[in-house]
Amino acid sequence: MAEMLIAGIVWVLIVSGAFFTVIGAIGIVRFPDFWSRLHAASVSDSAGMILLLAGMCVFAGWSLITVKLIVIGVVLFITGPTSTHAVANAALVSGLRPPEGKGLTGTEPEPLPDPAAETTPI
Amino acid sequence: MFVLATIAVFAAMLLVLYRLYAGPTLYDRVLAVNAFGTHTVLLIGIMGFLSGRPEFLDIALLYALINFVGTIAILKFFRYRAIGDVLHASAEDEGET
Amino acid sequence: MRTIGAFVFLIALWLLLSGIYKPMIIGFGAASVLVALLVVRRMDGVDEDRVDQQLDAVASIKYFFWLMAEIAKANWNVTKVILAPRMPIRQHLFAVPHSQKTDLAQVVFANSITLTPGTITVETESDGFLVHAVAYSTDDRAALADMNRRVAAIERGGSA
Amino acid sequence: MRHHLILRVVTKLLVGCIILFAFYVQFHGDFSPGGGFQAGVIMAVAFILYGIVFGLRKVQAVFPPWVVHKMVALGVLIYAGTGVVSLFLGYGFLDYGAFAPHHPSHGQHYGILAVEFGVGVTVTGVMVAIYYAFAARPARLSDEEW
Repeated sequence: MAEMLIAGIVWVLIVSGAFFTVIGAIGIVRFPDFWSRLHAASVSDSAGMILLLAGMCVFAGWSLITVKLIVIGVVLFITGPTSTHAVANAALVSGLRPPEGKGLTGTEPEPLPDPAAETTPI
Repeated sequence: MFVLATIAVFAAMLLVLYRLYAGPTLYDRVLAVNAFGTHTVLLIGIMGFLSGRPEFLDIALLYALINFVGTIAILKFFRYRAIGDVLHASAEDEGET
Repeated sequence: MRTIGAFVFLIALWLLLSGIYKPMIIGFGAASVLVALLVVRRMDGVDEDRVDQQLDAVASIKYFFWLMAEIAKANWNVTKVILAPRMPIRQHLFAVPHSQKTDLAQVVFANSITLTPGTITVETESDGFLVHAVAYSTDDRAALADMNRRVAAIERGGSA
Repeated sequence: MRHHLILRVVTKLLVGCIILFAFYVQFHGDFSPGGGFQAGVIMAVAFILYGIVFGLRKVQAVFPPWVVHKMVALGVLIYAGTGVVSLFLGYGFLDYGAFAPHHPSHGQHYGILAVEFGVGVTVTGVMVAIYYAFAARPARLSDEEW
């Protein structure tokens, strides 16, 4: 009975994690501009990663493998948002600005000392 | 179940690769590389379970670290065209405090 | 005190990672932890930029679970945006004030904003963060102010 | 320096853990995938991350170039020294049986540990030296260029 329950939990966690991972990737392809793509990447970074690792943890049971999975989770939990922030920050500094939604004006940051580079496709 | 997850992560990686190929700006590409790295970490973990050799997790952890450092290095290089000290950059940083 | 805390943390990390409890390996572990601490101390001396751990443990754990719930909700919202045929995007870049005192708590707040899909910290300044939202509504400001209060509460000596 | 607040704090938190992870890979080379080469690369990654975020001058104050250059040679010395010691004990070059005559497998173990340690030291030194060499290249940044 308990085994069935654990198997069910693992199944739900892994499948939903896989679902969110794919959703994030679809968002990365589908969204129209860079700034919205950042948010799509953040979906698979947070939900997909947490759910998949949690599923693997429950599957492995109490062992050192679980500990390693948790360590990987913590590392991704810290570095994931940090690198997202770094990409966004670099894009902002290089002069890329998000298109504002209808009726909104962005709080334009004061012009940075850097010569705002053209975002030429590389 | 793990097979399903493997297929899903593979599909996600292919989609991200499309963005890496098409992404109009440099930052789209860096974003795609970073997402690809996260997916690789997950894939290594899942494959470890699938093949019954969970000691691959060490490699997954290593890959997560390298992915982070690589992203930061690429960003810094394309910002300053150098990975060391840049004179006007450090002056700017210390001026802000 | 801080060094002792770091030592205990690192040696626990070693024991958990290693899984081999022979005296020789544990000895190597202790030596490695000492070397790692030495290097980190040198780094602290060079950049004079210490990260002081001033977070309340119990409050942090409570905050973590609250954050998980927030991430789940935000994920669902962004998933709806991604899957909607017309993609109701309403992007906005706005400033969010923060009231944490220490650097570490500010980073926790900034990374929490980034972790919840839908909002990303773009720039950190001394008086506030610049946050980008993909589907902006006026609720976002209230939600972030709430998060700001909760992060300020996990600082040691904060109100909670 | 408010601009890179998140990067600086996260780097500070991670560097110690990365160094410990490098040692873990170093000393568990014969139980799980890993060994001297990988450990050296991870160790170098810790310093490279620090150098990227805080600047070359600060990482060179932590880990001076002369130490790096000595480490490159020291690793090779440890490696070759292991072989020469076994030679002096009356065995072949790098014949690990020399270190525990009654337990050849234990001798193997000790010998491999020593050799791997030498490899790790050299790889750390070489990787960090390569990073220093690249990072010390002056940035010729002209406004027209990008």
